[in-house]
Amino acid sequence: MSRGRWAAIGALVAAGAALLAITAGGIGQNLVYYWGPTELHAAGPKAVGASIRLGGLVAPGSIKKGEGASHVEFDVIDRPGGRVHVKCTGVPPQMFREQIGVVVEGTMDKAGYFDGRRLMVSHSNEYRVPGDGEAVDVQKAMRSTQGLDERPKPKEP
Amino acid sequence: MTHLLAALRKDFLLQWRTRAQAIAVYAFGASALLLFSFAVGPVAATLREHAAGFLWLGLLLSSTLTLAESFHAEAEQHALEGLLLLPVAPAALYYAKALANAAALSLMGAALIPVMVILYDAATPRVPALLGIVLLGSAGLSAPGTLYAAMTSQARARQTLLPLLLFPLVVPVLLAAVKATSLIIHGDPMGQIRSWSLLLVCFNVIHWSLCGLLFERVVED
Amino acid sequence: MATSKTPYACIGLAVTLLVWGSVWGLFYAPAETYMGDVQRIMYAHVPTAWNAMLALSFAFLCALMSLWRSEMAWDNRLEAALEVGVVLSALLCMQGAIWAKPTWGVWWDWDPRLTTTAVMVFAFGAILALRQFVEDPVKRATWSAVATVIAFADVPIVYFSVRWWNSLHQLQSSPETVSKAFHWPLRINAFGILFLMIGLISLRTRVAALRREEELAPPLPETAPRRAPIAEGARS
Amino acid sequence: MNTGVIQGGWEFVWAAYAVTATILTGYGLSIFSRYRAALRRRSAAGPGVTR
Repeated sequence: MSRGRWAAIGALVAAGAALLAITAGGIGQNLVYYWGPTELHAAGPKAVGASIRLGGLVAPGSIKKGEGASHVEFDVIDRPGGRVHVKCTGVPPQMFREQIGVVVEGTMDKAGYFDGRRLMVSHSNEYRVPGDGEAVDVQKAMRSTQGLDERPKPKEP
Repeated sequence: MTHLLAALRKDFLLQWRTRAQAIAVYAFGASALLLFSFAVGPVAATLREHAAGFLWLGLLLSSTLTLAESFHAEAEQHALEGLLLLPVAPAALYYAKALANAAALSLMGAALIPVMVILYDAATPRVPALLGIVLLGSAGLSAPGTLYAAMTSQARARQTLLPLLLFPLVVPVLLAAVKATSLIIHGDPMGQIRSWSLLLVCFNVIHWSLCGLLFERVVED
Repeated sequence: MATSKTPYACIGLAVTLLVWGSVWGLFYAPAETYMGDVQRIMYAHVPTAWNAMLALSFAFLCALMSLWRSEMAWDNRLEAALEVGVVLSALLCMQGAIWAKPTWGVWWDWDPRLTTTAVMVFAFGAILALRQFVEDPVKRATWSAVATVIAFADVPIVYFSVRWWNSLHQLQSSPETVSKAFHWPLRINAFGILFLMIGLISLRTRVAALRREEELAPPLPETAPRRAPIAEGARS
Repeated sequence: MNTGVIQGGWEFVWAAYAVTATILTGYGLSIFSRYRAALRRRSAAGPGVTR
């Protein structure tokens, strides 16, 4: 085999290895997409004023209408047990409910609550008929939104 | 290897002879950095927050000028065809040109850093890390950029085509470089610079090997 | 030059399947637990996504074959697959934006799959633009094949880098995560768009082949002086 | 207050299907017309002009 052929194979192997490193190598494992409530508390005063994406689950029973027509207040929780109170301006999307994964863009206020400017609802990769009896694989559902969406079983009709 | 060195010497000589143009491109990049601050407004905190993004956009915009002109000398007088007649692997010509471009771009990026520091108040003590990211990012831009420059230098409308082809491709470079630079400037509480640098390294490996492989097909008749 | 009616048959079958699947999906399939009726967009969106990926993967295959065998037939197929793939990806972005507004609450988000699809539209669209500006058919074939290979190799890097940067889109849906009642309209529409794609690609390949014929064998000047290859290039 | 279920939203569904139908039909027609034009040009050039 000629030198050029070997060089070509070497180049392809190098490119393939690098591609594999990106797709399966876990280089980006420590890159977080959002801050969870726990991390937010850990950051302390550093989080005040910085623009942050807060991700987590809407705590059950915590949703209440804030002052004003388009304000909403709720708590965001994460698996380690952190909890942050969020005051959000703007009309929440219709999918917004308890125990759904949300991502809120905003910043930490000095008074200790999260001042949200943009509220997004994260949907899992499941599509269900109402009252469908198929078992929900919680593990998969959690993975589907990086641990955000611990979806309850669909309510009985 | 000797072929590569000879080609490298030729390309660095070319870069040196066209230094007047390089200075003009640098002025273009610096003025772009100046203009970004007008687009955002004079709020110091916002400017500082986006400093890394502006730096890399400025370098990206300047890079299209540098890259588009990099095959100018070869395209004129059909010099490239003459070079290809020599018993030299086309890959050597590619790597020499790409290395020269990477060097020119990282020099430009390094020279743009003081402009960024002054205009956006984004100083950092970690200069070596910053220079490392500039080097990796410039290499990432110049590997596919050199290949596309070789293509478009022979096509019509090359000033339009090169950025059109290159910009979507270098999204990972831009993302990783901006993130890493931003983390260097603003602090890195979660130790994420390593991940972004590794992404840059992987991108470089893929494109430096793949583009070197394909260059022969691009220039052959 | 093949002049069989197969592409038309494909397109006819595709239209029938798409009407059937869409009527089923829009009027007979049940609404989703939380998304309600909005979820019906899935029957158009997901098949488009699958087939856009399929078309661009076929373009990649054509590019490899074109580089390996240097046959113009593969270049014609490459042009067709690229164009159909770019149209489907652009359509995918629009459908996605329309679906994202009522569910996520925003038209667009810088999420890996959205961003990657948008990048793909521009990366592969740029190759179509490149083809417009190169007159030499051989160079055009090689260059667009090279650019397609590089752009295709870039897609996973873009996806993962954007994913590390930001993530909101749900993971890929699989049959297990979608209720059985939704499967059939989805499958019918998927095959509908698949046949539409096959029909369009083969028809578009013929257009490319005819143009190539014109370029390689320019008609005699007295019969049609306007159609010299240089004029063709200058017009485009 | 929110129920967690999207009410209505049919306008989005119609918009999505309309965009899909328009683009696919328009693109299909454009290919068809290009094909016809190319065929016409070839037959106008006469039967002698083949590869």
